[in-house]
Amino acid sequence: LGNDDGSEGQGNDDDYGNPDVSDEFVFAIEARDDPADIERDWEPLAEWIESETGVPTSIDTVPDDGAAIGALATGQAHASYLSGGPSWVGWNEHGFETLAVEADEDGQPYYVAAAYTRSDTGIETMRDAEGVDSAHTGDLTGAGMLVPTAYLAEEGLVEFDDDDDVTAIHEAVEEYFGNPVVGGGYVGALQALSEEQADIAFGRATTPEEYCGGDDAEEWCLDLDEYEIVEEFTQVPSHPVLASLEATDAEKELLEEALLALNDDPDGQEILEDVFDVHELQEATSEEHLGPYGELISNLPGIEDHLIE
Amino acid sequence: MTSVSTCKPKRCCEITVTRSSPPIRCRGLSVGYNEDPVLENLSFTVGNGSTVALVGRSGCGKTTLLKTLAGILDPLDGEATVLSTSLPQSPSPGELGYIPQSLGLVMHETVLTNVLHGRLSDLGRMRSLLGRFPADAKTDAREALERVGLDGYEQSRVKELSGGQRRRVAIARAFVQEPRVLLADEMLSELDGETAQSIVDCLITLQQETGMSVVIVEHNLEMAKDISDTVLRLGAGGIEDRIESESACEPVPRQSHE
Amino acid sequence: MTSVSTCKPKRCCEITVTRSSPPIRCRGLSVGYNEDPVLENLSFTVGNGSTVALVGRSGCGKTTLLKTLAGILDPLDGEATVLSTSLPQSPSPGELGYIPQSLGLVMHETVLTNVLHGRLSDLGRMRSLLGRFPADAKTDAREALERVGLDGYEQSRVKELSGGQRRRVAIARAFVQEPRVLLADEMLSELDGETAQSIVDCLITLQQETGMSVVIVEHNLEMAKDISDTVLRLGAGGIEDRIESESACEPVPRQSHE
Amino acid sequence: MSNVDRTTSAASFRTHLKTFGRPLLFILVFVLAVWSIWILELHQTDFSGGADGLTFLYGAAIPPEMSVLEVGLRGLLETLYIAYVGTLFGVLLSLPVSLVASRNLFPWYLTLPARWFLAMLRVLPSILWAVIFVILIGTGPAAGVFAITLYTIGFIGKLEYEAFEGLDNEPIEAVSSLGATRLQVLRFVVLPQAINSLISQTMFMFEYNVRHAAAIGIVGAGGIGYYIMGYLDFLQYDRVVVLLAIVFLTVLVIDEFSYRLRSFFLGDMSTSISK
Amino acid sequence: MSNVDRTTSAASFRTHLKTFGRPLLFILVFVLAVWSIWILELHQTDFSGGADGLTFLYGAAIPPEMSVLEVGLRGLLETLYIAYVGTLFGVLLSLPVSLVASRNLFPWYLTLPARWFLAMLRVLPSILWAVIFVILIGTGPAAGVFAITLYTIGFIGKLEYEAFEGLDNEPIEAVSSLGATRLQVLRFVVLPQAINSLISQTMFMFEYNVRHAAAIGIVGAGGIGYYIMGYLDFLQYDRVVVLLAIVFLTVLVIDEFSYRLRSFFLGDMSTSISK
Ligand SMILES: Nc1ncnc2c1ncn2[C@@H]1O[C@H](COP(=O)(O)OP(=O)(O)OP(=O)(O)O)[C@@H](O)[C@H]1O
Ligand SMILES: Nc1ncnc2c1ncn2[C@@H]1O[C@H](COP(=O)(O)OP(=O)(O)OP(=O)(O)O)[C@@H](O)[C@H]1O
Ligand SMILES: [Mg+2]
Ligand SMILES: [Mg+2]
Repeated sequence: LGNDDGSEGQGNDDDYGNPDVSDEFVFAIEARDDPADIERDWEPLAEWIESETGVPTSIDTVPDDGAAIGALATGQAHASYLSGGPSWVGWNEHGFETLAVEADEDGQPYYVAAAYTRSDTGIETMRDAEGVDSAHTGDLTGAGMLVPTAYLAEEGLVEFDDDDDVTAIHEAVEEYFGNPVVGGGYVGALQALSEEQADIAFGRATTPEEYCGGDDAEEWCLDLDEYEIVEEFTQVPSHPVLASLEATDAEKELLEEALLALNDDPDGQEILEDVFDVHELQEATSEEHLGPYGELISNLPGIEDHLIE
Repeated sequence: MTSVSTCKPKRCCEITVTRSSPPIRCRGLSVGYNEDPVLENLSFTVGNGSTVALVGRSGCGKTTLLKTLAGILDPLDGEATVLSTSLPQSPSPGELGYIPQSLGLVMHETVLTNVLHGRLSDLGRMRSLLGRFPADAKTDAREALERVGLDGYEQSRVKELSGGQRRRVAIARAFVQEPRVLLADEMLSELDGETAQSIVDCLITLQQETGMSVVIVEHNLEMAKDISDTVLRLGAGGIEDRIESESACEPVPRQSHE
Repeated sequence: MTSVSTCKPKRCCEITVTRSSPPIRCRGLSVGYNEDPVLENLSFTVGNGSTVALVGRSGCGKTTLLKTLAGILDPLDGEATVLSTSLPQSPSPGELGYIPQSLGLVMHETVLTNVLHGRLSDLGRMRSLLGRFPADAKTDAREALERVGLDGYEQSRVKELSGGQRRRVAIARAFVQEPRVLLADEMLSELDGETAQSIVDCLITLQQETGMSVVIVEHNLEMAKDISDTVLRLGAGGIEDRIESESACEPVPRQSHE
Repeated sequence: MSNVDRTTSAASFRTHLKTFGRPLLFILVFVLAVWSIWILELHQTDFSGGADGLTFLYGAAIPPEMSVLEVGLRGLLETLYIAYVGTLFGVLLSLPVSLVASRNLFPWYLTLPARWFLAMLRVLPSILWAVIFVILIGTGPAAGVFAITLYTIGFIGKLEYEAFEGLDNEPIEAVSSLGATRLQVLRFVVLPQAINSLISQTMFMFEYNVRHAAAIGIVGAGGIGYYIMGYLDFLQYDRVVVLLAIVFLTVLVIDEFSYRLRSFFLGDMSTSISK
Repeated sequence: MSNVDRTTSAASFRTHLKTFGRPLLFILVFVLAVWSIWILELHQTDFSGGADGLTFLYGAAIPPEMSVLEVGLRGLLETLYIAYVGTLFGVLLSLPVSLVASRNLFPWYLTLPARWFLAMLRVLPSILWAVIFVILIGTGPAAGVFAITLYTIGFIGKLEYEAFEGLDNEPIEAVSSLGATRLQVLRFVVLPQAINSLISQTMFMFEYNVRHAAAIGIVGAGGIGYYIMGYLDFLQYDRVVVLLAIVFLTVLVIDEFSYRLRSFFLGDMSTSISK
């Protein structure tokens, strides 16, 4: 796609008119980790990329991962920003390249998936959690369901009735735990635990601190010392920005530069905080960033045969 | 299609009447749709056991008047009393019978079911919900169907009948009701002469048996004069002419309804 | 409601006929529903410009026969030719007119629209899709409405008309069509004597003007004899009786249609 | 009273609109469409990626992965049970409400609250009904059945009262003038007259509940909808295709059944032009 | 031919069923219901948590968080645009298909494929339609409009052909015997006769598309459905309640509008018993 109206000369590093670069960048975004994501204003990011690359940019929020990944695979979008789970599925299926990944204050491009409980429950290991009411961030979510189930399977605590079927995961959860509460994201699981609808919750190791640590703690929050980690399962990849298969090298380069430039600019820092809610963006390849996640959940039914392909 | 002459009418004799107040009395009645009067300032009474025939050009308002008397339309002005109830209130259930010009049958239901609709006032709330009619209502309905020459059609759907047969279903629905007042709107149209006569015979028999009062709309003037005590000719927005029929007999007050 | 006498019939003179083959010829025709014959082995012809009246008891099969001739029902047995087309094929559009006993009007559409349905054969595919009728069809429709005494009702919904008025809409729909064969099923029922007479006058005028052939179902035997050349009495599953009417005149072959 | 006033003013309004009403309405609909298309920038839609997209979809779904057939049939059975009970309860409960909501049968002070009630039931997304019932009675098929029951009431109740409002008045008025109570008119005239719509809508709703089984799936990984949604999440379109084919066949069977049932109640429905 | 055969055998079947048919049917429906309830173990449902659950829901939703009002209204507007165009396109395209699918209007070799086509459109979940159109034409409102258009065709097409099949045959047969072509009968008799159903179903579909805005939300964080689904995911019922209230009012407006529109085409619809 070239530019045909020939209006040039807006900025100095202006690639508008380069035959290898589309005349519009489209980001397909599906990020719902936090209630704040719902009304999140993506416009500053679009403006930033536009000013950095000189290519008009639009950011379309898509509430379904499948649509985002499909758009990326067919070139309807140039880049996507999804959470680690669906990103891994997309990469695994289509081999998308990673442009940048989120990292926290310590420069870690992952977070730790964990099980935590209230100190009054007496649960110390995952073995103790059998038959206990549980809180999951959502159905088939990474840290909330897939990772703990993979852990249980690895430890031999659950077995899958049907090796070929993703829904067996849900069934295994139903079987192992008492009355699973599913949904609500990280906060939802934390709240369910705090309000004693569940006695074990899954999410990030940092979840209690994130939502109940600051001054803006929710009223249902318990004191921080009343939450206890039961098990730190593994590192789960943070949200990556993936590039479309159809994107040209020139485009990928432009986008990558624009994204990484956020780190070194005060305005960029603000965008990182307001839009991505992270400390910085890092360079990484899909293999490095998403690969380990796949290894972890590869023993889950319905997912395995995709890895083999 | 065979035995339509189940009714043996005895004309002009012993029409017995219980009450003195006329079943229908209109004074200055205006009828019409949406505040537009079709007929204005109508005054007439229908005595106990007597028959009034309405005639008039097509579209003059005969049906409108009957619908008002039946409680379907509200009177626009004036007063009308039907069976001691003053419109727009309706008389007690089952006392008023109506054979609408447009029949008002449920087309894909059976003939028997439609006729039984004439006996809904027999049904309590529970039976209504279940849709079960008592046996005697069913017997009466079959009998009424026989009278109008439709025996054998009980289980047919009304929509699978001929025009004249459908009309006779509506007639049977009214007959099975044995109402105290019958409003019959062109009930003889679409019927051949013979069938029409047998229906008229039935009507008169019924009238003799029950002392029912009748308002009938009939285009055939001869027929109208024949069956009624009074013929009202409607037109130009009101009653144009009143013909007292000599052939009719005076209603005789009767002692008691057995 | 006023001027219904727009038609000035000249009875019994110069009925002109173009073709020699009779518009309707039935030989051994059986009609009925779902393989059950109602009338069997009917044989009759309707000549050019002549009128045949069907009479018979209610439910004997008059409507069934007309529906078969109109192409709505398939004949069960035998042969029937309508305008040189042998049933169950239908004759060329617009040549056959039908006034059904049950009217078949679209109730909540306007009178004018319903009458215009008689002129659908004038419309090409594009105009049909847009629903636009040519001006002359509209003029004719208004004229037909005037003839049946419904001027002023063009924009009324059919469901807001009286029974007789509705029937006249169906009549106007057939008249505006100027068909070569008209099947009229009880078109005079629900009409008062005067209106009925004016409709008959119109029918005869139209017949004189166009040489149209008519099959009419009519319960009033006098009326039937009066307007027809032949009266067929139907009953007992077939034709019971055939009355040649003396009052009718011989059709005279005409030269050309203007 | 005010009822009459309203009718009169409506009548005069209608007289004015009679000649211009329809064309005006069509123009309005058209202008609004153009305006919306403009706002949404639909005229600038780029169809150039379509061919690529189709190739992609074809590649993703074909050949179908037949191994899910068994799981799909099992899921279908569970879905049918839940949808059957939910639809049945929903339709039965919706009938009284929708009758009361019909403006040709009841006065406005009854129809309005009934309409509001149905609108309320309809407004809650089915997924929310499921959540609510999980909270009230716990996970398990019961929550699904109750969720379906409630949104079915709102959904079909609306279709029903609009069908009732479109009925021919003549039989209703005729039978009620004979002295039938309102209940009797409803039972003996309104319901039988509306039977085509009632059956059609009930079967449609049943079909909808079977198809819309995603919401059913939420209450336990039983129904076929759960599998469909699950495989969609993992982009396993070759499996989704098989599951959808099962639903497709079910829908065809329900459709045929709906026709048979209506013929049974209504008699022959064919006309001379269907040959 | 075979058509006649079918009719005859159906007729004799019906004669047999005439007396026993209805009770038998009701018994069947009832037995199936009991059977399903048994299988699903609905009779063992535990309602003891209900009161707690209600308290929880009340606490979660009340007091409503009014701050989302503005976002909700903005979302509603976007949703209305998309739903309007999608419904309009869908209804217009569905008409020809649903006419051809009506068994009282066309022979079986045309109705069957038309019915299959509509069933196919209906079977794909609306979310999948959205995925497909994002793949075909990209992210943005156009994908949503087309997704809505397609599932609307399948959805409303089915309701339409069942309404057509329930129409009074007399006018259809009368006008077609006058020599009208099939196209003319459809245009001048079938559509006008079905106008109550058509308007009712179109407005219902519009309402459905507005409510079911989850699928609409797919085209960008615009529609109100996006917000509802989003906040539902995070259990923020106090916000969801406000958004649903907005939808509720919209639904009421659409309902009133549907009634007005039908009165406009059909004339006065009130009866003597609605007083
Ligand atoms: N529903 C309606 N709304 C408005 N006007 C109506 C309605 N029904 C009938 N009318 C009008 O009221 C007048 C009287 O109609 P009505 O049905 O009472 O006539 P009728 O005397 O019974 O005629 P017919 O002998 O043809 O049945 C007619 O001019 C008709 O157009
Ligand atoms: N759709 C139908 N299906 C089956 N049988 C029918 C159907 N319509 C009419 N019949 C039956 O066919 C017979 C003839 O009906 P038809 O309508 O031809 O009578 P008709 O002579 O026109 O009577 P009328 O003078 O009452 O109109 C009747 O016995 C009737 O019950
Ligand atoms: Mg009348
Ligand atoms: Mg007849």
